[in-house]
Amino acid sequence: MRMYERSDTMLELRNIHKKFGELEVLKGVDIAVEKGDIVVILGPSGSGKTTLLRCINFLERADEGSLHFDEIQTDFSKASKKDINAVRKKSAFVFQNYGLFDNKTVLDNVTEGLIIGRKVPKKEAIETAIRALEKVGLSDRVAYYPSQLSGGQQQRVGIARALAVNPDVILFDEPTSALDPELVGEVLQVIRKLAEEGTTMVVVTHEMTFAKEVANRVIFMDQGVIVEEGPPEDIFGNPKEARTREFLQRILVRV
Amino acid sequence: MRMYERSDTMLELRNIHKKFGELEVLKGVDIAVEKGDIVVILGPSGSGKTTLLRCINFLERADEGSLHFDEIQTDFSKASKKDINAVRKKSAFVFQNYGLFDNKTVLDNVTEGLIIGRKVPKKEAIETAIRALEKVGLSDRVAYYPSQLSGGQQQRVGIARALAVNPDVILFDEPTSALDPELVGEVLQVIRKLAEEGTTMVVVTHEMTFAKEVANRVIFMDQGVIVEEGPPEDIFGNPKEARTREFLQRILVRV
Amino acid sequence: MNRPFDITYIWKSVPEILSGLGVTLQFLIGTIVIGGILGFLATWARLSGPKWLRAIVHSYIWIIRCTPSIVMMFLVFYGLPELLLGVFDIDINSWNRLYFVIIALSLLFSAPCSEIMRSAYLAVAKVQREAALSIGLTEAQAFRRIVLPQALVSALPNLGNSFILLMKEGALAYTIGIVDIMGKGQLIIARNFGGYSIETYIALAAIYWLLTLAIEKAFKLAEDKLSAGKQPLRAA
Amino acid sequence: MTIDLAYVQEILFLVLKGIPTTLRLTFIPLLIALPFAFLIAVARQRNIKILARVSQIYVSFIRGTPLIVQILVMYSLFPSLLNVLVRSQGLDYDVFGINPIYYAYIVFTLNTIAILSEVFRSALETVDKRQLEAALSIGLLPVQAYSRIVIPQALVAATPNLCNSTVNLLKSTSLAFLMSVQDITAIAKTEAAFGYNYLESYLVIFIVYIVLCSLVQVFFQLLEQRLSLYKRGRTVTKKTVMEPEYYEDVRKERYHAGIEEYS
Amino acid sequence: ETTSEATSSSAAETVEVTTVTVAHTQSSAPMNYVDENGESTGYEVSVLKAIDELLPQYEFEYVPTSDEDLLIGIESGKYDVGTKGAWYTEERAQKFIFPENYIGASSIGVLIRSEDAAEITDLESFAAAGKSLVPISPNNAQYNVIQAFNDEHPDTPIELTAADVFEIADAYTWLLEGRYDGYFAVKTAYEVNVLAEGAPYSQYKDDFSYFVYEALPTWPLFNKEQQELADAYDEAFLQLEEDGTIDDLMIEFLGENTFQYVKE
Ligand SMILES: Nc1ncnc2c1ncn2[C@@H]1O[C@H](COP(=O)(O)OP(=O)(O)OP(=O)(O)O)[C@@H](O)[C@H]1O
Ligand SMILES: Nc1ncnc2c1ncn2[C@@H]1O[C@H](COP(=O)(O)OP(=O)(O)OP(=O)(O)O)[C@@H](O)[C@H]1O
Ligand SMILES: [Mg+2]
Ligand SMILES: [Mg+2]
Repeated sequence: MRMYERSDTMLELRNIHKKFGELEVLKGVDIAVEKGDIVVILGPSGSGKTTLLRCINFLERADEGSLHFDEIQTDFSKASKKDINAVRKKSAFVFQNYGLFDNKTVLDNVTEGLIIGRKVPKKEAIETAIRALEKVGLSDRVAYYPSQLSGGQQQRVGIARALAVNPDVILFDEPTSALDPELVGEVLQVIRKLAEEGTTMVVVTHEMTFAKEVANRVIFMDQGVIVEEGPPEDIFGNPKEARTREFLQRILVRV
Repeated sequence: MRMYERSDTMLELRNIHKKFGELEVLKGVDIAVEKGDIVVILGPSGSGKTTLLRCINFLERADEGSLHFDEIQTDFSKASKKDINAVRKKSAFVFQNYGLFDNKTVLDNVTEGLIIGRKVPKKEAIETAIRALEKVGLSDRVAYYPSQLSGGQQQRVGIARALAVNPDVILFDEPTSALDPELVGEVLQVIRKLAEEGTTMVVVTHEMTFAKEVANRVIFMDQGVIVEEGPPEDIFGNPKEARTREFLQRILVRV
Repeated sequence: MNRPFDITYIWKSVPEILSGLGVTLQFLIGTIVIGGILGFLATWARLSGPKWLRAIVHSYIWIIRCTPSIVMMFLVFYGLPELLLGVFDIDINSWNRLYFVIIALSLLFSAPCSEIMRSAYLAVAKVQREAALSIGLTEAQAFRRIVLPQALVSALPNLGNSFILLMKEGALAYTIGIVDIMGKGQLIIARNFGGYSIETYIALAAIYWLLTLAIEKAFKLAEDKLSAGKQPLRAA
Repeated sequence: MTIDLAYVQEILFLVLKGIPTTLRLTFIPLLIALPFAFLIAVARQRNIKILARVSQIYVSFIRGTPLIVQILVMYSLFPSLLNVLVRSQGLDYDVFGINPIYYAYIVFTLNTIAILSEVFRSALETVDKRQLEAALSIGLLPVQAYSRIVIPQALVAATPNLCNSTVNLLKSTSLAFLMSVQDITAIAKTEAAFGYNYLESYLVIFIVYIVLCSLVQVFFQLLEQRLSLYKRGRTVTKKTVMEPEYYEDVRKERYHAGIEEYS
Repeated sequence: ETTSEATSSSAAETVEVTTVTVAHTQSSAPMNYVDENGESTGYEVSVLKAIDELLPQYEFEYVPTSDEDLLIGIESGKYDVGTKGAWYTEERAQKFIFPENYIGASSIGVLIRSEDAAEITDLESFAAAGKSLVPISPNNAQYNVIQAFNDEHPDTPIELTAADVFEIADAYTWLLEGRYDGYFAVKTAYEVNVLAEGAPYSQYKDDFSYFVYEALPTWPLFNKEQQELADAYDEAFLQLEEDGTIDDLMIEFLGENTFQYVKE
């Protein structure tokens, strides 16, 4: 377990509520993430993990709650266009379903955020993009379209796309679900290295090994609330809540 | 490790070749699967696993090779519409990307293959569907559309949809990638039970635990060819090929 | 059949018909530009404008789609100058009639055009826009770079329909005395007291078909370019 | 310039008689065209060799030639040809007695097929290939996969364009007057000619088209709402979550049959 | 006197010149049409041109357009006067000023097959034989003639079909193949399409026969405000009739003076 130097809070959510129709998916969630932290969110299917990440990036508008993101401080009900754009500029999202641009090649998928979003000169953007693609082992697929890639390849392009824009915060939604164990290990290395360089990361994952090895804080969610949180050794070694224990038990038995 | 009574060959592929443009993705693959077998296919990302499954179901037309499926015996280059329909009627596919019908509710996704594909009376179909959905823990989401489901929920609907039609062969493409370990365990139970009832299954997965616990034969693929195959205890315990060892090593270190 | 047919007349009528080509192209291009912009603004307003604006735009599209083109032509040709004169004291009676044709056609074109754009926009998967936003593109950039090119793929065939229909709207121009290629053809036939009408119409049809083929070719190129990376819906 | 309201009323009543003709001229070609247009769209989309090529030429030709020319061919030349044929067969059929509305049907149908085939082609572009694959994989035949999965999804994008085409067709049926068919425009124009009450006539035509086109638009709007339900995802209420009717029915019956194994 | 002023060109500069917008239909040869060079011409237009020459206080500007636009335009004042081969009705007289003198006469003749010529010599015999007529546009004077005929002969009406006729010579073929029995044709059209040397239907000239029924007077229509202009027209027209200009123009465009067929 590593401890990175902590400066101050990078990302803080207070009392997030989100309903879809009558269904309350997030029921008052609080999270605070320090700069350089790797926070892993665990929880059963449908517990609201993806919705939470989407709210941070304003892809979903939370009904209630406040957000503090670097210098930006706002209320979800009031957030202005400017705030939203600022948050998005400083963060990147790796989608559970990859979400690649269907009409762009692998390379263009990665350079898009650089050239258009951040006005990086084209040549430099391509270099950065290729470096990011190399990190995930895909530099031989630059000219392919997403529809010509295997599941794991698409997922890795999604990761490379997020890395390339060098954001302050990366939100990962199950970034290794389609990857074979070899690649999971590689992505894990990449994430660790990013953290060392000061990038803050929130990772939703079902891979316990991944969680154990990479997180410096683990949050366990169920049914729209945070059941328990703490350093991984506490959560995995000595969970306090019955629900957490139950969830972990089944895994530990199997692994 | 279980051994089920074996009657005869359920599915046999000979010398499958498949090119996308210049890229040869399958370079002569042979597989034979007995009735009631659970064959697990392992392999790094991009090795051709998905393509192989797609060829079996004629979603991709192999360039070369022959297929033997129950009584159907045909050549890929020659397969008639009738053969193709027959193969599809007897099999089901669980997609890596879930592939739910966007315009149908969860329940309708599952009943579709029964009512329309197999002319099961509506009431009976609904009962079957609900039973299948209960097996994957989703009977409370029957009226939702896929766009309203979490990733794991979508994946489970995909599984339920395949189970419901009660096919002779189910082709699973990473059926647990979006599932938390609790659910992985449950799906594993379901698959085991199906095998006992005589359903043949081919499972592509990256979950080694899953492979170890459920397979009675493991195939390791790389770069479009089968590198090694055998019972799981051989493959995991005593791999013969260097490539297999290398692949497994990294995992075993981590798990 | 005892129908006289003089094949050489087809050739003979071509030069005069072609002298109307300039008018046809002018109102075609003018309408596509102005009507296209109007349609685009209407789409934008309907999809992301404030509620009151959406209601207004919706009614606008609704009414325009109900309006027969001849009625629109007269509303613009007679109503608009009155309106501008009465309200703003601007006299546009001396304008070139072609402008009135372009205005009338632009209004008529804007409504279906906006519906084409709306349906195409809605057909692009939500996640495409989201992904673009998540890597720091603004809404406008996400739209222009990611959503629009994909939406165009499905909009193009419908736009093609509209452009071709528009090109043939010469009859409308003819009602206020603007003579495009169709008008030229009719003048020729009238001068011949109906004689050689089949020959003249064959020449007309051939010219229109050639223009259509050119439009189709351009659309095909655009479609091929924009649908890069898209997997056609083809059963294996 | 004044509008004579009494006269407007008078024409309006006369014009109402033309509505059935206008509706027939719109909906008969539309209904006939739908399946053919769809077949052409599929053929072109899937690039079925000869069929795709032939349909492409057809679409281009029909779209590319002025309607008035097609009317000339269909109304003027075609019956003469037919007459010669009938005579040469020694038949005694009065070709010229055929109601010209049939020629109008043919012209409008041919045009509608061409236009709608492009509407459908573009709509098919919007459906993800995986949807078709999923349908095939659970044992639906290609026809079933199209009719149950692909078409309903394609229709969402097609509806606004179908509405455009229908409204356009409705308005362009007035050209049938060239073939002496008495639709609403024909009646209004004939009335207007006597006293030169063109303003009143066009006002009446406008009113009638507003009503007819509005009905068409309402229909397509409702259709679009219904078809795109799945996209917006209907609002989830307690009721839809907890007790969708069909689910409840099955549960109840199971309960009564004493086989309630799941609670 | 105005007339003397108008004719003497020396007085022209003392008169303030008013521009008059004259609308005319663009595709109703021989009465009004546009020639190869885009110039307005035809019998009625030519008469108006001649009148313009007699009226120094007016300067005529010609606008070729459609029937509908012409009527709406004159009524609304966009055009001061227009000519489209319009015939007189009470209803129309309420909307427009009809001058005292009609400008021309549209001769209505019927083209029939020669084989019927013995039996049919006028509309009455045509009607009695139960013959059918090629559809007519309600915009056309001929439509009115048949309506009037039917009103007078309620027992043997001629079947009258309205159609938005587009100008095509196919009616000749229709007669030959028996689709219809009679075609209301302007005489000039018949001459140009059938009788003339090298005409498209000249090889069938023996199969047709033509009789004139009557000529229907046609008027230019003036905007309600343009009484003064209408008066000036009347005066000038009489002058032209006197000096033979009208007759010359009739011969030039219509082949004969059709006023002779006008029934009072
Ligand atoms: N648009 C929507 N309308 C209605 N319900 C929705 C919608 N989106 C999500 N939900 C519901 O919200 C709940 C939480 O979804 P979410 O995607 O956040 O789960 P998750 O924790 O990411 O699960 P998984 O691990 O399976 O991806 C689910 O029960 C889902 O059905
Ligand atoms: N339509 C296509 N055109 C070109 N190349 C393709 C196409 N589809 C797949 N490929 C290539 O084929 C190879 C095998 O793909 P496949 O999807 O079978 O891999 P996989 O073994 O399933 O990988 P993963 O575990 O990542 O899902 C990949 O390298 C991919 O880039
Ligand atoms: Mg999720
Ligand atoms: Mg795969």
